Amino acid sequence: MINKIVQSMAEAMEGIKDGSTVLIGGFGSVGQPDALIEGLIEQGAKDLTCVANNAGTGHVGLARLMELGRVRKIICSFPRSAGSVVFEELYKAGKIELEIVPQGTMAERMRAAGAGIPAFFTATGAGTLLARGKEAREFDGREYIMERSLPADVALIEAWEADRWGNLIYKDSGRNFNPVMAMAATLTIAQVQHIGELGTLDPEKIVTPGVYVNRVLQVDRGAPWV
Amino acid sequence: MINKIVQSMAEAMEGIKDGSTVLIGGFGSVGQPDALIEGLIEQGAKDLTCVANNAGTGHVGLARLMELGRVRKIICSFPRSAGSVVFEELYKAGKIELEIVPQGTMAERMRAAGAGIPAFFTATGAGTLLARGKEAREFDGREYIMERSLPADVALIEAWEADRWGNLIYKDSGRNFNPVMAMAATLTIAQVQHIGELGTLDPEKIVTPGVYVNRVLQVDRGAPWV
Amino acid sequence: MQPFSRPQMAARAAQDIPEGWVVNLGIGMPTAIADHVPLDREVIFQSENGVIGMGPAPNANEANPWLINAGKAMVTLRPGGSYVHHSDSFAMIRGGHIDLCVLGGFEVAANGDLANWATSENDTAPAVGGAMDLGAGAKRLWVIMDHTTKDGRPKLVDQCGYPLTALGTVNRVYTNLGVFDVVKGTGFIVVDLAPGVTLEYAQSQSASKLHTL
Amino acid sequence: MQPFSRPQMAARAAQDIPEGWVVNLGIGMPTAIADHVPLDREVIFQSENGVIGMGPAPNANEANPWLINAGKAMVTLRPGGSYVHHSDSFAMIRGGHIDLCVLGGFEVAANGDLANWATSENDTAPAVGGAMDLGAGAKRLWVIMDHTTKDGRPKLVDQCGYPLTALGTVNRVYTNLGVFDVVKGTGFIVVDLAPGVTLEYAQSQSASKLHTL
Repeated sequence: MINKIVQSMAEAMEGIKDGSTVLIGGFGSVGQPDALIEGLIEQGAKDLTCVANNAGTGHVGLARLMELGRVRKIICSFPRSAGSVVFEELYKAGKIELEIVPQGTMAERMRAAGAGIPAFFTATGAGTLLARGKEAREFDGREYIMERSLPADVALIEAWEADRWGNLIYKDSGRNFNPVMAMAATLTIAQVQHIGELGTLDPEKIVTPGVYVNRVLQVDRGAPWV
Repeated sequence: MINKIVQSMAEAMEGIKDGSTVLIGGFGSVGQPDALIEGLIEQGAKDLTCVANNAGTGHVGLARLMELGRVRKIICSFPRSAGSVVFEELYKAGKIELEIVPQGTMAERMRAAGAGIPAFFTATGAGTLLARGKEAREFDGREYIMERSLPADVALIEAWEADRWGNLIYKDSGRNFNPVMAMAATLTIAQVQHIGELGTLDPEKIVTPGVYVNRVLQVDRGAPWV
Repeated sequence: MQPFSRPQMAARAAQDIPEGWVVNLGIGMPTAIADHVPLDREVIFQSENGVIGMGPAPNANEANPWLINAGKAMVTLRPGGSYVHHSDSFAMIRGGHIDLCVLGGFEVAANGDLANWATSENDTAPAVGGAMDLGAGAKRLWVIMDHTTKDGRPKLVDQCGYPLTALGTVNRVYTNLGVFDVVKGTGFIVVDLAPGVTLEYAQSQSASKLHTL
Repeated sequence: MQPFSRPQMAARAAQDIPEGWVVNLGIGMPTAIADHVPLDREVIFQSENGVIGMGPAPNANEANPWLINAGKAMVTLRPGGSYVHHSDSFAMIRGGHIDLCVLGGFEVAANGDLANWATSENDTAPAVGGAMDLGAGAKRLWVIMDHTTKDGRPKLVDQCGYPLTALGTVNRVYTNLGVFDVVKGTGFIVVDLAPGVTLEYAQSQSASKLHTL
């Protein structure tokens, strides 16, 4: 019997190694795997490259992980949200590396990693500072730049409901980066509030087939807390 | 009020020009827009480039369109299905051009067209006859070939249910090429068996947002006939 | 002279959005435009985080923290709305399926260049978000911004001084002084001026020629 | 000597598929493998047309023409199954998420090359379908085929004569004579032989060295 549901946070986090690239889902607090980030803080892996839309806020979650000196590099589209105090301080002090990626390019680079595409061309960023060091090329009279895929060791994501095969259903705007991150990582760990018996999730509503999911942990409260 | 539902086949087919590239959805008979293909036959556009998984069977639908001499070129992954007699004959006589594309590359080239990606790299076909004339390039020690996007003028697709915004829900394996074709064409025309009031389609089940759909025609029987 | 107030600027832009367009509004001033589009004029508002067909902010009793826009504010979903994931959302944006994107701006140049993400080449950690995707991908790009900086420096320019967001894609600019089309080969063309604002005054506040038709 | 029958070949391959694998079976002989995997050993069968978690062919009274596999035959969906569109289906295939693909073959070479789509360089309209995507993308590629052609020509070869489908990706071959691993730098290694089939006989039917461990 396939059973991807794990019973403890320790089991969920097992084997995450120092030096890993870790994708962290969510957009704002929606679909952000708060419990799993706490679990990663507890687990202890360090020298991480984290990929998330923002660079953390306050002193919890991703910001806390950075504050503990566990993040070597962050790849994100929007490092300076209100409250990104930890990032700002570490960055000024030269203690964290930053790669800024346009939001759509970031999503597409992960989708590419999941889809076996090592590189693709996009008009986004062509001719801007973010094109520096990237191959530029003209197609049909327009300039594009080549972007590489962004594969990862681990994805921490949040969904609404799962079954033991790891199929995932999301809620409202809770999809955001989660389904593409699930595709891009070798080890995808999902936190969900609800677990349904196999066969009870509507096949037409499953956005992430269990094929992309390795472990599912049920948590009492998801993000945002409702 | 946005209303993409058209009342007649003539209205659905209006403006399709000679020389168009036409995407035709479906895999086997499932999700194949039989009524719209008949409509295109009736409409009269010629010198077409058709993109479909197969090269038509029997003497109906796409095969009929070819038999009438209206198809200049076919782009497909599997031209020789049982019953592709019309294609075979035209091809032997040098009366139709053929571009064979691996099935996944074909889908991805259309998705790329819809996603603003003019070209991408794939391992599929690298080192084979189908790599001839294509740029090859190594990434991380493996050889890939560059594939161009496949945009189109028109997509004829089939879905199960639509609303007046053009949102589409599919049935079972009826998705196949339809959602990517909807993204890749300038003019996307969908045939559906069912039309629901705006707001009655479950937002979590809408696979093709109406943004990608220009016209919806309700038909009595879809493909396959049930 | 009665320069447009911010709500007036938003209302002016809203007035120019026809029914049926798919529209993405940037964070800040652009977001306010939606409030000036009457609900019976069906405009499909899309948000980068995968919401298609957003409606107004919810009443207190229908608040749903799982449904937010790109500015992280709670919104509603209109009948006909749907959800996609981030890659599908940006496929829609980058693939040219958004009829209109409205962004804020630091500078707009006569050739349609937009600078709105970084204030200096030396700012090593600017936040780009989805601006470059939207700037390069939308069918039409409008910018809504004050005509000058707080210290009076013109924001309509011959060439952007700030790092670029997108090249040659701005079609129109809404400012407190008026509405200006950006036309390839010509530059800024005056479409409308705020009540009492003269062409001479608007020109004096601009660092690029304002043309009239 | 009792060479494997086709059902025996399929059963032998099925036996080697562990619970939990995501498996894509090519049209023809490979498809038959699924019938030999007991339903209580949960194997997730994926089909190119976007079906994940296929079950057996339906009874007459549950026949659903909207639910077919890549061979266009009606199938069922197991509890836990789901649907994706073609691009998402091939993202799964090409992105390395399929644990195993089993295809038919014209020839398999000692270096893992597979030829199974075109019988000649001059065949200008061969049908490739999803074979190249599967051949390049799956984590493991097994081939199930007769050991020789109908006229007795070996299909295990040092180098493929037919046009290639995929380069260096075949891991294992199931034939009527036995089971052979394909190992980089070594070539074919005998895993198993059909009852009464000697290594000498199998070698005589092969155009590449059969190694034993």
